[in-house]
Amino acid sequence: MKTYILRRLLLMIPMLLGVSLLVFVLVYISPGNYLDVLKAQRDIPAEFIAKKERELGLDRPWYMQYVSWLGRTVRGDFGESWSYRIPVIELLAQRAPATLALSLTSLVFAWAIAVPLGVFAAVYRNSIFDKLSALSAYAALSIPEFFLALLAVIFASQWGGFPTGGLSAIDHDYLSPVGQLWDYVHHLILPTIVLGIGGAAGLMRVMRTNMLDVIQSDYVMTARAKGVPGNVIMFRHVLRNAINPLVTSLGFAFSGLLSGAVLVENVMNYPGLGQLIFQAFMRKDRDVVMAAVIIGSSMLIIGNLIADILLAWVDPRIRYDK
Amino acid sequence: PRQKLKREFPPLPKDVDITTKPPGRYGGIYISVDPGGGPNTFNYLVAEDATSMGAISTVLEGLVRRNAMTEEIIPGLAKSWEIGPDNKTYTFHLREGVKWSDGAPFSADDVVFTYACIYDERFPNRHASDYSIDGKPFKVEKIDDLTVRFITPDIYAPFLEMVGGGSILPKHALQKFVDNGTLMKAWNIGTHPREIVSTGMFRIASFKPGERLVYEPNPHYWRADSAGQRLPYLDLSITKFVRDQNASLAAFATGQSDSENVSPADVEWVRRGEKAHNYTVHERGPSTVCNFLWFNQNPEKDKSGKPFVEPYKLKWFQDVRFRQAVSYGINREGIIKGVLFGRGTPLWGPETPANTKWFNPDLQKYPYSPEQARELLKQAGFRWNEAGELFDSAGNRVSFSLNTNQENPIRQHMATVFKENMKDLGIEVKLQLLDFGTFVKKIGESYDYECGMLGLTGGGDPVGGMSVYLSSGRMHEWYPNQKKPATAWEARIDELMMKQLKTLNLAERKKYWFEVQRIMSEQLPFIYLITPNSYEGVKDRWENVEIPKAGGITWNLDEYYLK
Amino acid sequence: MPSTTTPLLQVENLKVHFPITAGLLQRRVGEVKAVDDVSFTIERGTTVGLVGESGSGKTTIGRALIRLVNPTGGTIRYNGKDITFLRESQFRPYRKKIQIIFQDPYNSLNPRLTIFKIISEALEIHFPAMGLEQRRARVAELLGKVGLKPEHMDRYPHEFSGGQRQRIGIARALAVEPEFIVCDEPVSALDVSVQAQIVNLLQDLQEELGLTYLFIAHDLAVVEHISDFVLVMNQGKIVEAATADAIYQNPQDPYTKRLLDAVPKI
Amino acid sequence: MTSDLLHQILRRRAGAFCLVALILFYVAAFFAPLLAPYATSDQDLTKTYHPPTGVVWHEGQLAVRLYKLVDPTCAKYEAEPGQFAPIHFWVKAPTYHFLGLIPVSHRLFGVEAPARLYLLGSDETGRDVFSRLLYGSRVSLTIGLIGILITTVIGLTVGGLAGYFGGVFDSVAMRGTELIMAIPGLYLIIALRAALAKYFDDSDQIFILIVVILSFIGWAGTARVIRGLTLSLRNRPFIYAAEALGQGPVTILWKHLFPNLFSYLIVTSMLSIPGYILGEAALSFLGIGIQEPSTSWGLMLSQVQDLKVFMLNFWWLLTPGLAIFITVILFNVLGDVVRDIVDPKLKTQV
Amino acid sequence: MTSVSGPLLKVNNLQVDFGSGDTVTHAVNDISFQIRDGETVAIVGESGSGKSVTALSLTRLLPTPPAHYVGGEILFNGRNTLALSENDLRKVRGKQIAYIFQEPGTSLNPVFTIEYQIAEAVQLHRPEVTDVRAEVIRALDLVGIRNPAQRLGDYPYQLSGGMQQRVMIAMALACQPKLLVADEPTTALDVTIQKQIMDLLRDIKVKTGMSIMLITHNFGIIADIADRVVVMFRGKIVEDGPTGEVLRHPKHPYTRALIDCVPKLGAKQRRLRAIDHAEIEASA
Ligand SMILES: Nc1ncnc2c1ncn2[C@@H]1O[C@H](COP(=O)(O)OP(=O)(O)OP(=O)(O)O)[C@@H](O)[C@H]1O
Ligand SMILES: Nc1ncnc2c1ncn2[C@@H]1O[C@H](COP(=O)(O)OP(=O)(O)OP(=O)(O)O)[C@@H](O)[C@H]1O
Ligand SMILES: [Mg+2]
Ligand SMILES: [Mg+2]
Repeated sequence: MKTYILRRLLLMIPMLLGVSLLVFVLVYISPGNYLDVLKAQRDIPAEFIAKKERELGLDRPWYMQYVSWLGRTVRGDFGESWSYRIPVIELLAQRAPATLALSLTSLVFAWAIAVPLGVFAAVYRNSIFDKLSALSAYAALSIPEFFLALLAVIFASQWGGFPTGGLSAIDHDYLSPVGQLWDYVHHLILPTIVLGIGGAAGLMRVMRTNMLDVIQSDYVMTARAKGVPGNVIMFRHVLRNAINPLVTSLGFAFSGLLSGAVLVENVMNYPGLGQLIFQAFMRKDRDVVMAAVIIGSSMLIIGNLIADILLAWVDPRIRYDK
Repeated sequence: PRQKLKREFPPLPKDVDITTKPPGRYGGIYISVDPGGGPNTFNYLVAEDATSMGAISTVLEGLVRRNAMTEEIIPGLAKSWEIGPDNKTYTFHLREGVKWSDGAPFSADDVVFTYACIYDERFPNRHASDYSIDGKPFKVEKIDDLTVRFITPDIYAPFLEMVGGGSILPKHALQKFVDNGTLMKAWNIGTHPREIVSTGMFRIASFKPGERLVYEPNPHYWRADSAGQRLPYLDLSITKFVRDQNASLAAFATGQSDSENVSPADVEWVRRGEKAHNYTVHERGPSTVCNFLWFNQNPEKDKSGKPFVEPYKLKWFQDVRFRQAVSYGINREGIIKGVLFGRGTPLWGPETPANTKWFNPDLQKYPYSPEQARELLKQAGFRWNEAGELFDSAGNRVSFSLNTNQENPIRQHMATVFKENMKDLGIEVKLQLLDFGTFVKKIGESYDYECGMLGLTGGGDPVGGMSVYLSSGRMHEWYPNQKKPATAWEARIDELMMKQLKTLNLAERKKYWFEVQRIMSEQLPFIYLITPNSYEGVKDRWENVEIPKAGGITWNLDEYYLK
Repeated sequence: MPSTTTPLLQVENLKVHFPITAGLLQRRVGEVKAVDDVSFTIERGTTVGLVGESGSGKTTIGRALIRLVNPTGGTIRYNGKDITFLRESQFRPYRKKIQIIFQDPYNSLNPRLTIFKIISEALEIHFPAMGLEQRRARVAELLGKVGLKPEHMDRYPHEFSGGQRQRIGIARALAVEPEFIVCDEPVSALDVSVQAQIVNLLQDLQEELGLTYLFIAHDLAVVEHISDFVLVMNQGKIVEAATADAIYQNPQDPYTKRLLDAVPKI
Repeated sequence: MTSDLLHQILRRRAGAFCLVALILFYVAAFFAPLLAPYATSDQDLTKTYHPPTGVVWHEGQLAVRLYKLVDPTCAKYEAEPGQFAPIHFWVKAPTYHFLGLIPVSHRLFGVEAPARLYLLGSDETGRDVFSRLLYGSRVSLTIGLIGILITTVIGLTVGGLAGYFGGVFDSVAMRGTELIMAIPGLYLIIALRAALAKYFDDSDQIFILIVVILSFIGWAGTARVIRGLTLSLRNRPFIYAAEALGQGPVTILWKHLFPNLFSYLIVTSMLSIPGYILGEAALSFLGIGIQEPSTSWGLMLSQVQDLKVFMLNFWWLLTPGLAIFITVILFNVLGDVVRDIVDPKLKTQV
Repeated sequence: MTSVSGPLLKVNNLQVDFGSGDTVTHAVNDISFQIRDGETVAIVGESGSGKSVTALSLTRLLPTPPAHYVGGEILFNGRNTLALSENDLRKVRGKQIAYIFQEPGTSLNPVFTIEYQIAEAVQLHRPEVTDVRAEVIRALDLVGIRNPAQRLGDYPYQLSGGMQQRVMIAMALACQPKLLVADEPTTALDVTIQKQIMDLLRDIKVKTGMSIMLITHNFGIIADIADRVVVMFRGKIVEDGPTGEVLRHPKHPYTRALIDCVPKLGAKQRRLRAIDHAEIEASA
């Protein structure tokens, strides 16, 4: 396993090279560049645009740009955001904590409701509870995220109790440390729910199905024969066998921890990385895009690796080294 | 538990500017919302977007200011100025005793420093070309500590507004960045707010990227009321940044913020909350957004020798009767009534009525009239078949595709209505909604499109439109970058545009610009559509709210106080 | 072409080791020498019995022979040809010749397939010319041979008793018409009557078709009955190898002796 | 086998109901040009945000109420008492080429202009929401099915083989999926769009392209999950048994692994249907989805993410959401039924 | 707590069906038998005759559907387990009646170590044990697993068939039940281990008075350990009596035929005897 992990980590290097090259080319061939917005303004003279183009190196062929980008990046310098004029790393670091917090809470939220609900839906198959939970799951899946966010905003503004968005209250700086913490949490609740619900719905149904597949196994009968209490059977003996696809998807979820959720962040005015990166995509702020891609890919690869390790852990029959 | 905000009151400067308004009371927090998503930078030379510019101009005053209501130029950091007889020399007399927010004195050195930075080759920035004529920079000289002189290489009509209003940078704070060549990196969004010194009514108290910007009063601000109270009255001014209008609108409608731009379709329901939450939705009249479409009249060929536009189609597009027919065929009133709940204004020329100073109301108009459109088409040699489809004299079906970008729902509706309206005339329009980058590339580089639709925020001085109206202009969309004007009327526009640039006489400038507007409305290279009206909801608790026709409503925020 | 004198199967110094791992990261902490340097041969048309303590490596040998586990070392010759490290595709032709009856009947039946599908799969692979009707007939015949009824064909594995499942496994192995069958405790879950029926069936087939068996079992009476030659395993090694008679009459190894002593009497 | 499945579905009440309802949906989608009173692009700028017209029995025939715009500033309509327009059946209308071939110049029902029949109200430009829903269902009902078909097939093959073979094959295949997941979809889409720009006039081609793009991005995740499940199944004795029979890997995948993954696959596929319906709308934002004035449920829904819809109670604009919801329920309940049918342990109990 | 009067287990007219309608199988058809305290009852019978189903029915372990408890009652300590609530049943399972299942390969949870699975039983039913691990090691040692301490971390798939079976046995014994239901507990075990296990069972029986319901095909074991034999044939009990009696003087033709079929070590037969079902039906 150690060699397996090592090999996977080593494989990261060509992977990242491949991804970066590919994305670089994609950014290049997709129409327009960072200067589009300037070009669309009527009072910007052409010479200034040309000057900017030279300054940003956009006038050179793409492979030259890539080589110089790569050279810099390998030395640990992710470059500078063109629109913010600060190092990309600083820019990302500014927003990362908020995004991380939101992603983590929504992930935990999704799992914390999906797994038990899925288990109970399987246990009480065809009961009213099962049907209701199925219906709500389908509803959650059918409502686009932005709509859910919008509903949350309406809810918050009409009924109060929750802030309509943002990361912290206006008087945040004047609160006690505990108050500040609570303030953050308070602002996290609605976005967490909005983000978590969609994911939870899918997870829950998958959980239910897999539970149904496993629930009839002979070893469940063994556990029952031993006199193991129902919940323990479900949440330990069955769950462990049924959780495989969820573990795999945890790997993807991990990769999303830092990329955030653009729609929800936008609607709920949550200043996270998702917003920033999306904006960078749209603005074609290249170095930000590239850094986001590199970080995202690394997270993905590592997330998948962790998922694979976990997979072998929850299911000892899985072996990678042949 | 909000701490009591403490304010210091250093002595007023000698040349303090006294407001004409009756004195008010201190206190209050003003919360506004900016849909731009927050500033990208606080660096005057770097800023390219409106939000950043707005934040910078709040803290960095110019030599002159503009009264948004009267559109007059009024004194700013300079208490007065003279224009030399050559119309190229401007001498500004700075206020005495003005200090930066950190207490450092403000002087002519700061002005000279600012322009040195702008013209510095190491720091390419957009102002450098704005503040040059034919590539030649202005001369900026310090006469004494409180006097500076500008000399322009040629007569430059919008000097006072454009240059005089430009921000002045603090030499004492920025010199070190100039010396080590990192000026472009200075004053970024990571910079500590205290380092960003101010000459404006506020200085920055705190900035949370993507979230909000908190301003606190500049203790050294150079304006006061007649009772000797230093402005502003506010304790804090907070700008929240949003990406999505819905949330901020919902917040405003439930009384959680002080002002909000309300779109026409939302006015009615937002007004329903006026009583309950003590705000008023003010109508500001037509907005400055100018929506128009145009046909690609570029007769040139691409690298492979293929014409940008099919020659037979180009023939239609170049025919003014065709363009006028199209304009008659568009149901502008319908769009306004249906889509905008009646809250919009049809447009006939480049300026919207919001630009009171430059708007020419006397243009050729094209009210919805399919009959007139058919008449014109008939005159131009077009024919209909029995199914009502339109053909040109050579027997080609009249059909073209309309390109626009997706972001704006109102524009999308205009596109579909246009399509339907043209169908009534027998013209087939295909819609292609593109992402912004692709669209910009099409209209600005590859020219491989037939018809485009765009919305531009206009307003301000006609000089801003040079690149649009000059036939050699980059944004002369229907046929950009012409070597020499393709038509007589384009040549005439070129001439008028140059003339208005080279005179300081407002009446004369107006005359030239009005004629340009008239030519545009007659020749219709751009077919103007509509502008939605603009509405601003403001809480009733503020005194001195003055809402101008165009521009931000908080231009005189320093005079706001709680009723 | 191998001469008729070469034994069908020659196993030399076969070793199969399994790693022992621990922890989340599965550190390798040791290994189980499941089969440790084992050699034997099986002549064509004979039955070799394999007995031994539970966990001594019998199943592992069986699995190694048909390449379900990869040997750690040694050689396996089938018909004189070294098949130890053939690639899966090269080994494919041997799949028809060598079959296995699994010790664990239920786990080796795909829970989602009907008995018909499970057995007819073998026919599809090795007798592609057969039509559906023919296959159904053949499956019914095979089921009959192992004492099941044709109407069981459309049931799923979980609907059978333990002994019935084991018989399905036997039917599947027989369906291929192999030359050599590794029988891993094929009759241990059967009542004595069905057991007799199966053993007789295997013997009949051997006589008719000249099949060769490696017969793993615990019931010494059955092993004695069916085997020409018996191997006794203990802790991964073969401790005694002799003809059936010799072993039962005159056991040499202490373990063999213990084994014989422990047989309960009615 | 399939007829058996069909039979089994029809034997269950929920299954039969869902199947019949879905078939009705598809038939309606297919015959949209006949059933819809108006074309997708038909506007009436004097009747924007018109509420659903009440259908009543009037003077011996079905008729719709007529409405008057009483407050244009908030699109408030009021029924005019005593004013009706009779609904006619098989009415003449502008010719439409059904399937691009057969000219159809009638609609199943309609009212005489200038009255308008808005069964589900009208939108911002006075287009009939009901008609648009019908036409939109053509895209929305097919996109999910084709999408999951493609993702499942690719995901199953790649993931299944990777899990089955393990080792180098696994490594290569999984790095491939990682590559696809790592590339930001947005850029991929924009780049593909640029590369395939010349096809963008034809709406059928756009549609296929959308499906392909969505599936291309979507299969990687499926493949990884399938691989995880396969890894776990791979070391089960019954797979050994199949190998011992000399079964080839692809057949093992298909005959042995697939049935064991079926529950998972059917449920996740059905669950991913709304993703496709809504994802298509996101593409149209980038100019490569279904474009105005053509329509789809996702597009209709994404166009009403607006507070006024709630505040002025234009509830009928949300009907595409309801349509999606109902479709999703139908597919998923059907999926559950099928799942139960193929589960041998549940099969014996009806 | 055991009633002095009645037997520990009394099964009356039990009937268990699978499926319904025209596809119904009567797996267990109207059987009655009883097991007294400390008694070992062997159940033999044809493969598929309903032995396992009977065993599983004792604590209602069969999933319903597809199984249906159509009739009869199962009195354990005087209480009808068929009528108990799932919760009360849970208290019976393991603690009172423990199982050794026929197919250890599927009856062990593949994702837990054997230590965990045995320890679970210990913790559930013997809270007084403080060193659970030591107890698990002891249990494994008792059933003859070599180096039990090193085997603790193994997963079921890493064990040989016989070892899995012994883990099942260890797990059942760790519960220290009143009644042990052993469904072919030694099929995968070689005779030495088999002997060891039987000795172990006998020991425990003597020490704790545990009753055993032993399902097996091995007449040697029956002779060795069983007090009474119940013979099943096609879902019915055809014979029930003391071991010696049944083995020596089988009454039912099936029993007779079955005993005749037992292969004997050293007996030189060319063919093993199998039962001719027609013959039995004729003579029964
Ligand atoms: N889930 C089920 N569905 C249908 N029939 C079943 C099911 N489980 C068992 N049976 C049938 O019930 C009968 C009795 O099975 P049981 O497992 O009790 O047999 P057994 O006596 O234990 O046999 P063996 O000695 O082979 O284990 C068998 O004919 C079997 O086919
Ligand atoms: N996949 C595996 N991983 C690790 N160890 C294994 C594996 N398979 C078998 N072993 C070990 O190899 C040894 C031999 O096992 P094998 O199954 O060959 O025994 P056996 O002789 O067939 O025993 P039985 O008669 O009980 O079936 C045992 O110690 C077992 O634990
Ligand atoms: Mg074995
Ligand atoms: Mg049994």
